[in-house]
Amino acid sequence: MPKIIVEVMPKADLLDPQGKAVGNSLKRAGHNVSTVRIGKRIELHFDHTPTEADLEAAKKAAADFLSNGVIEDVVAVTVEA
Amino acid sequence: MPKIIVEVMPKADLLDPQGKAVGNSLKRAGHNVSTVRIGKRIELHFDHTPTEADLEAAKKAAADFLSNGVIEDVVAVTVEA
Amino acid sequence: MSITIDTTKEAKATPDKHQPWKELGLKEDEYLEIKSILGRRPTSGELAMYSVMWSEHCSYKSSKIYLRQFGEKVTDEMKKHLMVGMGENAGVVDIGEGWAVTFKVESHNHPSYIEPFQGAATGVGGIVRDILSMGARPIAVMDQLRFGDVSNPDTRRVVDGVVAGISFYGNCLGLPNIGGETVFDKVYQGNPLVNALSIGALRHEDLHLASANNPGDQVILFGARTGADGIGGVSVLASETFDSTGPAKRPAVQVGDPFAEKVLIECCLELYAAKVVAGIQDLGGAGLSCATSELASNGNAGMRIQLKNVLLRDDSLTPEEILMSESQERMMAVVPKKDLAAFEAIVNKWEVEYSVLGEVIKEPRLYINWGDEEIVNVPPRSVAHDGPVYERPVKKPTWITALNKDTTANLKRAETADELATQFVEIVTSPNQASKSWITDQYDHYVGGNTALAMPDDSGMVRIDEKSGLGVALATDANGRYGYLNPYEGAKLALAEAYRNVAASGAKPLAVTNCLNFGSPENPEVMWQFKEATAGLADGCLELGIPVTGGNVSFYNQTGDVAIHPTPVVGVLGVIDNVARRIPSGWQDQGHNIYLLGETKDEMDGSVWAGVIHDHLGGLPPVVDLAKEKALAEALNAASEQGLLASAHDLSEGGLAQAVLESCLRFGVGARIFLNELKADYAIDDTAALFSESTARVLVSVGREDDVKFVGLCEARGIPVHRIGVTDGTNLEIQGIANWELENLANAHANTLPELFA
Amino acid sequence: MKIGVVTFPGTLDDRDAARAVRLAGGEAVSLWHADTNLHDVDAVVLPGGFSYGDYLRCGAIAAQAPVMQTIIEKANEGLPVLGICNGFQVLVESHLLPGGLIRNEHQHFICRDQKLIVENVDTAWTNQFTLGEEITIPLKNGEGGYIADGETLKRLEGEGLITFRYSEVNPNGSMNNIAGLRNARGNVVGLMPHPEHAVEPGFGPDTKVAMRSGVDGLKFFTSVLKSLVEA
Ligand SMILES: Nc1ncnc2c1ncn2[C@@H]1O[C@H](COP(=O)(O)OP(=O)(O)O)[C@@H](O)[C@H]1O
Ligand SMILES: [Mg+2]
Repeated sequence: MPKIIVEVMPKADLLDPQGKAVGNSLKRAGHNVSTVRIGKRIELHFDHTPTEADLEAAKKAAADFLSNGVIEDVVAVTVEA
Repeated sequence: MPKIIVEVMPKADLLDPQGKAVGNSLKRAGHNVSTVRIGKRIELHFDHTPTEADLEAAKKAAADFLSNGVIEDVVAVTVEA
Repeated sequence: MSITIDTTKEAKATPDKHQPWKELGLKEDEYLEIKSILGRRPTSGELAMYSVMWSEHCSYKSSKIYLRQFGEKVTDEMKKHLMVGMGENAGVVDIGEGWAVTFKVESHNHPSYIEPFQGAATGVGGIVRDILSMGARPIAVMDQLRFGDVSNPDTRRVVDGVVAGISFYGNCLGLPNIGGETVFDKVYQGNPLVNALSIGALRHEDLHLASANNPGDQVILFGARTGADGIGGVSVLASETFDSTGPAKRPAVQVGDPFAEKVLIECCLELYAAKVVAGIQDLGGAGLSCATSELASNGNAGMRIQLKNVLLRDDSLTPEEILMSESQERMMAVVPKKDLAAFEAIVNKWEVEYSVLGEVIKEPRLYINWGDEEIVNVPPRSVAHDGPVYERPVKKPTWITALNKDTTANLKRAETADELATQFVEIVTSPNQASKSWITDQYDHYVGGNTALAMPDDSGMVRIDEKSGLGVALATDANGRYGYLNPYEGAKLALAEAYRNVAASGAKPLAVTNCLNFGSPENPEVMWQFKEATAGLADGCLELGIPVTGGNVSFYNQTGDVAIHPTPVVGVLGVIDNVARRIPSGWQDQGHNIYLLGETKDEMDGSVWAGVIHDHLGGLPPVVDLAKEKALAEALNAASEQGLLASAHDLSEGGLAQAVLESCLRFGVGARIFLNELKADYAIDDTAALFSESTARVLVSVGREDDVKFVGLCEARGIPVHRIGVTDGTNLEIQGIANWELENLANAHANTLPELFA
Repeated sequence: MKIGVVTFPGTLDDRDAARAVRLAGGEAVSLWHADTNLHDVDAVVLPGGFSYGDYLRCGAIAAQAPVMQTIIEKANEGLPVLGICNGFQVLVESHLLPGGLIRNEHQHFICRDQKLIVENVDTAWTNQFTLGEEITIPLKNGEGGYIADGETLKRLEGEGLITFRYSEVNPNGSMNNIAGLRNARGNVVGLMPHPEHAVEPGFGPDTKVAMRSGVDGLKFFTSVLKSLVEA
């Protein structure tokens, strides 16, 4: 069944302590990453194929409830097969 | 600059208390979701356009370190523009 | 991206260039003053520095003239234990055996309303760095919280975020949370108060100060990298009301990383032990602007700083933004050149990043360059210490007379036993009187292995010396309702209650800190409340003989024209020679006698009873008599030293009813209470006996074998003492009124907050 | 007997664990995360805290530390290792113990005096307890929910590897009330609650006898000393 995926990341300007710790660890292990940022992938499952209305509702929930606009950005809300 | 995105989700048959709590809230607010699951979206940034080798290394890190195979699945490791 | 740099050269060349001083929160006369100090217009970097450092939050410009009395109304005796007084990052108190402690409470109110989790978390982080910068190992934290009405939907957002933020940051630092306050009142709806307190311990010889005075010493910034966090935070968040339009493109909030701070703490302690740090300052509000100017100003010296050496998280930051950034988990050290290698070895061990920004110079001038360009050239004192001082207009509110006349005299009192019993339950299960364990269970109070008392006991107590058992106790209090009725008495009442809490735990009160939460200083009526409260606190401290060692002022806690109640949070620190003799706040054994110490009067104005039962606030708060508080504290201390007390619990909000219930619930031991003699002796009714909030009272339990001795001790000291019951069984019986199974009361008391917020 | 206590960046209860070792009569040796050398210790404690901020997954970054590579190797050869809270999470992330630890079911950090049933006394760290004994030690965690797949749970139950179970209250939603586990050999034990906070009268959990007088945690440390003497 297709589902809706909401992706939320910490705002680019703000410290992401988790990403920092993981980035340092990857660098110690020899990876040549410059920065790591860690956000959320939220899967909304439905009993039916999500409709346009479900997607609209998800976008609203993503902005109002699933993310905190003061410190996070919603980077995508998409339907995934 | 393109980056590598690693997406990790809790295993489908295991408990996801955070997803459950968010799912209940959404339902209370009138959304008709059936289940919510919350995983991670990990962005690996580079100083250069990531190479095939970087992607291979990321896939390995995703499996060994960025996820814990006992409780999580890596659902995707992709290069994103 | 290229940045246009405003240099001192440019400033001289373009004297009339328009500058956004107003947007940065400066007043016109302040801007003109800056021009006259510099003999030219400031560069944009200088303007940024002056604007944050001269903000209310950093300069105390409206409060300074009143805070002075904390340093003036003191006797030599009071100063005896004071190693560092007001003005430093935190005061330092000698507690004997070569040990000293430093403690302070600070507000993070506005940021916690905007982003409760991070606001509260960084509030804890900030106060802990203050303590660390004195050379002390932080050993505990406390939190003083005021939220809006429980029925307002926004309250939940704030409560959830704030409690989780404090829990996250404090737990992750490994600092036990040993107490605090939680109050709900609609006056805090748009202005929740989030105050955080930290205490640290140090050996006398480890004292460090924020001072740079040796030319040639290296100025080093270490810890987290500098990013765009909280830029403008100081002026926009902490000093202006919310409707002001500040520069909003950069984030107004800061994000905390307790892990980075924990590492920074261990790293700093190792640096201190290696004696490689000549001066140290934490970076809090106003970031680098504050740290550089204060270090130089405190040392009567200057500095040459290369701003390009600051390690950045984000290369797009302008020099002004770097100067103002409030990125967390950073410290600035002044290190003699000869010690640089040792310094580097230690920070490298902890994988803490650092960079040398410049050096100390003899000339009392702060020069900051951006590459080859000079962007700041100022006298550091003018930035850090000689900011504006206001004597703001003060006006006694006209409404206060009517308010004080509107007493509880005509409120209906319970007439039957059933009514009293119902009121009893209603009061003890109301959100402010109910158990706070839903909150405090989210805080680690075990970490460190030295916590001798924590919630729900009257004060938090930690052992400092593992061999001798030497320890300290801390309690904080404030009652905004009392403060509203009479700010002078309100402040004294807060002091008296915190003092009594410390004494009840067996410790000897020694010193005071405070966080003064008020509305807008530009409102003369608020300024009057502030003036009264500070006078009350200073007078009270003088009377009790314990000095104020430091504190914090938070103004602009108001929404539109409506200010919060004056909420002066007062923290009292006590010392105890051996924590093994601490006293719990509840009865532990069956068959002990229960005594009420102190005098009960019919004082219902401002009480919980008036608030919960009648939604009433008017009249005058209970009379505070500090001589009596002192005598009571001395009696408790003597009794505790002789091991006579099985428990002691102070009476405060909710009166005897609340104290009896809490004493029962502490260890699940019941009691039979009789009020007849008390009522007869003081000519009061049941309502007053149960719910009056008369001060200078403590409820104790005493084993039969110590009875005679204990009563004798009280009588000899002139402390009124009434036997009002005996510990017994698993019920709470108040004779003639009610008989409850404790378990039922316990559940009701415990469930209020989870039912609202879980 | 020398018991190593590991400090990672972000470890919090290392000093408490060292105190517990001393109170039990052992010598505590501090081990640094970046050091592969175990300095000849006879056993190792991985204490509680938030190693590396608990970022990514609790214990995941610490499991990569140099000191852990030696500990994993030696543990497989029989070195007694106790993982407390974050230390338990490190053991799980190091695959010395099975399963995983996730966010508490109620989503909050919780600090409480927790009752446990001792389910297994044939390990280096539990031999001083009696089977079925109820003990009280502090619990404090945000991510203490034990999970494992059905197969693993079956194996844990079948082989008797569950060492402690929560009693009366399951504080974090752990499957089968699991509070602590052992490996097959019995030298590696991990649990979420904190025995090192119940070792000194005056600073432990309340008991019926007196406030803060609970010292049930001491037996973990006397157990390992005993097993070392007998080994
Ligand atoms: N926000 C909080 N954080 C920590 N401890 C708290 C908090 N709120 C209340 N407490 C604790 O709960 C107990 C009861 O609080 P309270 O009734 O306000 O005490 P008191 O009346 O003695 O000042 C005290 O031990 C206090 O320290
Ligand atoms: Mg009290």
